[in-house]
Amino acid sequence: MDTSIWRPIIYLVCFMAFAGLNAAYLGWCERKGAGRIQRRTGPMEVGFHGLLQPLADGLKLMTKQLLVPEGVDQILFRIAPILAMIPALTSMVVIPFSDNIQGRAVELSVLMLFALASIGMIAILIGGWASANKYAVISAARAVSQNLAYEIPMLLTVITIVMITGSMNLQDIAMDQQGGFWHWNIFRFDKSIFMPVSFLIFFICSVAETNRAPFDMAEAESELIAGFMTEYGSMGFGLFMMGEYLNIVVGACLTTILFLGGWSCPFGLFPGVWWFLIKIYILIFTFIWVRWTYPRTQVYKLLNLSWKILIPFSMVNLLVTAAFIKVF
Amino acid sequence: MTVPIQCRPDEVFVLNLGPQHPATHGVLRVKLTMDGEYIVKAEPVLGYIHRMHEKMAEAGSFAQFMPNTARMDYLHALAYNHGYVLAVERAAGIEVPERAEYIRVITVELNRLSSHLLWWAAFLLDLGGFTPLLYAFDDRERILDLLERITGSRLTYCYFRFGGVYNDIDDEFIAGTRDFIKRLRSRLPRMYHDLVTHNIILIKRLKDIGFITPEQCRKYGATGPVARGSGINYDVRKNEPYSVYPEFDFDVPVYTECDSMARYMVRMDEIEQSLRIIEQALDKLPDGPVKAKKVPKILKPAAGDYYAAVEAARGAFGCRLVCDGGKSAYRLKLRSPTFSNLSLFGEVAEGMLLADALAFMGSLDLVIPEIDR
Amino acid sequence: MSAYWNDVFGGAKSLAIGLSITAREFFKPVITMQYPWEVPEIPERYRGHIELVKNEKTGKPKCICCGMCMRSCPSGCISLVGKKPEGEKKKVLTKYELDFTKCSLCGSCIESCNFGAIRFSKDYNLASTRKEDYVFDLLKRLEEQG
Amino acid sequence: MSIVEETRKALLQLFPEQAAAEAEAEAAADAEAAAGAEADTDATAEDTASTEEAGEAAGGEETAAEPAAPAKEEEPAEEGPRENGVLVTDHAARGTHLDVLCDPEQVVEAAGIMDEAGFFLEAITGVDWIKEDRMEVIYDYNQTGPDPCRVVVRTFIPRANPEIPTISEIHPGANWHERETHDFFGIKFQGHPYLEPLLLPEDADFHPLLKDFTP
Repeated sequence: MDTSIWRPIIYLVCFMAFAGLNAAYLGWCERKGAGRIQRRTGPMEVGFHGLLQPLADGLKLMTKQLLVPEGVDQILFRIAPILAMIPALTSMVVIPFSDNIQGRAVELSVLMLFALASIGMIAILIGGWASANKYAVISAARAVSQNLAYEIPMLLTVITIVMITGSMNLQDIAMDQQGGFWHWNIFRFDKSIFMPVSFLIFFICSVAETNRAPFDMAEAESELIAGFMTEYGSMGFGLFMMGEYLNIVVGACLTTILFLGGWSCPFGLFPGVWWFLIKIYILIFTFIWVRWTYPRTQVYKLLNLSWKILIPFSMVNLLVTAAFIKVF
Repeated sequence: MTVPIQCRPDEVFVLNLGPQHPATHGVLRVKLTMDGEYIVKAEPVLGYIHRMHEKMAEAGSFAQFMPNTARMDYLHALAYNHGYVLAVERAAGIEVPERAEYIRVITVELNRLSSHLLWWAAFLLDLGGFTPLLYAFDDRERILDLLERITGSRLTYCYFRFGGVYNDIDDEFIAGTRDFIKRLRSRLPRMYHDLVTHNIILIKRLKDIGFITPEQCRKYGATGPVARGSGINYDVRKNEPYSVYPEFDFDVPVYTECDSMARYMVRMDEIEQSLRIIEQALDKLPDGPVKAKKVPKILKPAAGDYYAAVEAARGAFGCRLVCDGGKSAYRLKLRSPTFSNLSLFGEVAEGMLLADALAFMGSLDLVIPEIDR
Repeated sequence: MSAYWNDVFGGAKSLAIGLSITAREFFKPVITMQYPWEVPEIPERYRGHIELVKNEKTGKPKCICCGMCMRSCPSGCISLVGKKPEGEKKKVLTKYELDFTKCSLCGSCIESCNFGAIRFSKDYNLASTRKEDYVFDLLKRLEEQG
Repeated sequence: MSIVEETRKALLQLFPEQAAAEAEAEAAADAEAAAGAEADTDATAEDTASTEEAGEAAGGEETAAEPAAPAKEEEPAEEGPRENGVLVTDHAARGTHLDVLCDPEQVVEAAGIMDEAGFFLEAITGVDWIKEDRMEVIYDYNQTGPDPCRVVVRTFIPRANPEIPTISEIHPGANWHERETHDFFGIKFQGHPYLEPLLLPEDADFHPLLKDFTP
């Protein structure tokens, strides 16, 4: 049987289901997590412990009218939410969940992921600009400057990894870290002594890239109402939200693959997709945990952090890695 | 950090912050002329919740105005109760029994605590931190429960009466208050200071933001924590003592940094001072009646004008009562502290970033119904 | 330069402390109440809207229709009518209405009443979309209470 | 010298007549005291210095003497029209320390004196005395020193033409207070930079705190 047709279709269905489920239920997880941190219960009414809440929310959003205010750019206004969702979904294709679960093995998958991530930023820009709302425009401008600032340290740390592995294929990077946790890039002190710092930088950058608190300058509900989402209602808003959660999933996957050994077991036993899932959900929980702990930063403080701390640190790490690889 | 503003007239735009905006805590509208994210000019527009309380005071008897006082500064309602009651008592020459004075001080300080806790929570919300809000509400809820037990209401208290208080406090209230003091003391360092005050993000957002010089404070008549954050040691409770405040040993926290962080710290320190006052008041609480005996049902103070000031959570609240010998106030002027505190917003916010201006606004601790009255 | 390193390390430490606090709270029990399923205890002095008090002996309201409550109310939300039935000395209450839309629950009426004929109720579940629902006929309410 | 005395002296600049009368009385009292107690001291030296020293010397005595004085002074003030001047009031009874009555033109000067003395403006308010057909404008001043001193400056303006100069240039905080007073009483503050309704709607042409206002 020729698997070349079926394989993509099966994967497409599975990945779509995975992505959709995550997008819907991460909202529930976030609300539950926030509730626990704040010593509340979170959603409780719809279904057992509010498990059907995402369905109810989805139903509500879908049955609402998609309001397109007067004076907005008709086409761009409608495109933006879709554009926020699609790249995040597409990113799923190249992520290796396990040594044999991967939508499509792309040789330059790291580059592809970052290219797609930038489109997400453009969606925010378009959405904010097309809304013809001053808050939305400010938000769009903030999102762009923030994303530009954070892609640099992020890419610098990725270059470090690529130098260590010698490949831009996520599958290769993950394979390279098989075995116990001492093989993971985060603890590879033989390549560079600053790898944990590098991991931290990458994690901070992925929080910033996904516009999550404390870097949610673009959304900033106490300053900009809801930023680029101000004028969106119904599923337009829903797609933005889903896109945000998917971006978190992608960010967690990427962090796991680049630093935490992908699907490998910390003790070198039974590697498999479950380890991968455990790792990404721990990371996602950290995203939620961080969001509900800190106040929001401010645009200039954020850029200062990027340019004055993260970029120099990742530069140093890059040089140290290069030196280590050359020497040893 | 100072960033020069480059502004060509054709590049500015007007941003209406409010009247419905999450950061304005009610219905304040600020007309901002912006150059990008920098504010060129800020003009607060008031009056969205103006109810003309001062006219209402002229319409009814003195006692009938009592419930209105709680509806101005709904977060520190008892201070407004207190200010009004003091003014009328001064006009009618009513002596208040000592126990009633102590109960007044205890409840006012409890109310001040709840006001400061709510400010803290809402301020963190302005800065994007959600969780502290719930932690502060946990504590605040206990104050509300305590006050509800004795006053009967949770927010807009109408507890004070001319010559005393509505009814007496009981042992359960005293025990509950002592428990609460213990609880808040144990929670302050960790849940408030470690989680938030020492947080680098918060420090970076508040330090050196929103400078108010002492001279500006004076020129605009700013009082309360805003003035104390600018190094002005002024607290009506100390400088012009009323009620039984001279009996208590407490400090007035003053910070000279003049920035938002200083105002934040003043309020955080005031929480501790209020706890001290309540503790001492509970220790010294005398026995006796809680209401003066011969208070006529219909008050007819002698003609003339009378002034009474109290320290509300947001600054000096003044009550100017003009009487013409009738049974209602001829004119009642309510001097609300935030009205003056907000009036310097326009001058200070010039040249600020939008995000900083909102943090600065939060540090002023605005209660809009109090400004508009 | 030392300020820079202070910021980096001190800042990182403060952030870690913050995370440790919220993590600890995460595992502590919930302190809220699931409201419609659990109902808080209402304190004795709770101020709901006012209601009439019954004279235990006669079963009639204690009110003697002096109208003090009506006069003391700051917003004029009480209206009462008393009639003198033939052959009796005292007035009998025939109508006692409270316009709750104006009431601010200050308790002036209760304080002004020298006969203890009105008190605060414990009702707080009041919701309606119609204004007329908030004109309470307290006499009827008293009868319903039995 | 206490802050109340100092401020009182500063405010007396507004009222040369009262100042002169007081200086005279003080000089007389001083001379009497000097004559009584130290008859052999050089009286001429005392006299020449009196213009400067009278107030200071009086400061100590007056704090004791004044609380009694307003009781005498105030009673007639309620009945007959009060003279312009500075009055020391009993804080326990009134809540203020100094009570100044001046002409409408003098409020700016008074504001300047208060500003120099380090006072801040607490509030401005009007009172509509409809029976006397005039309006009162009250300025509350306060200061943040360790000793309390509240000063109230009041002035009367005709009800038909309520105009008074603005003090918003001296106390920027007065800007809003004056706008508010204009809202409520229709008092026009001449020279005010932006006398638009503050608390009332933009198009409000009524003044609710006037006694003859009917909604």
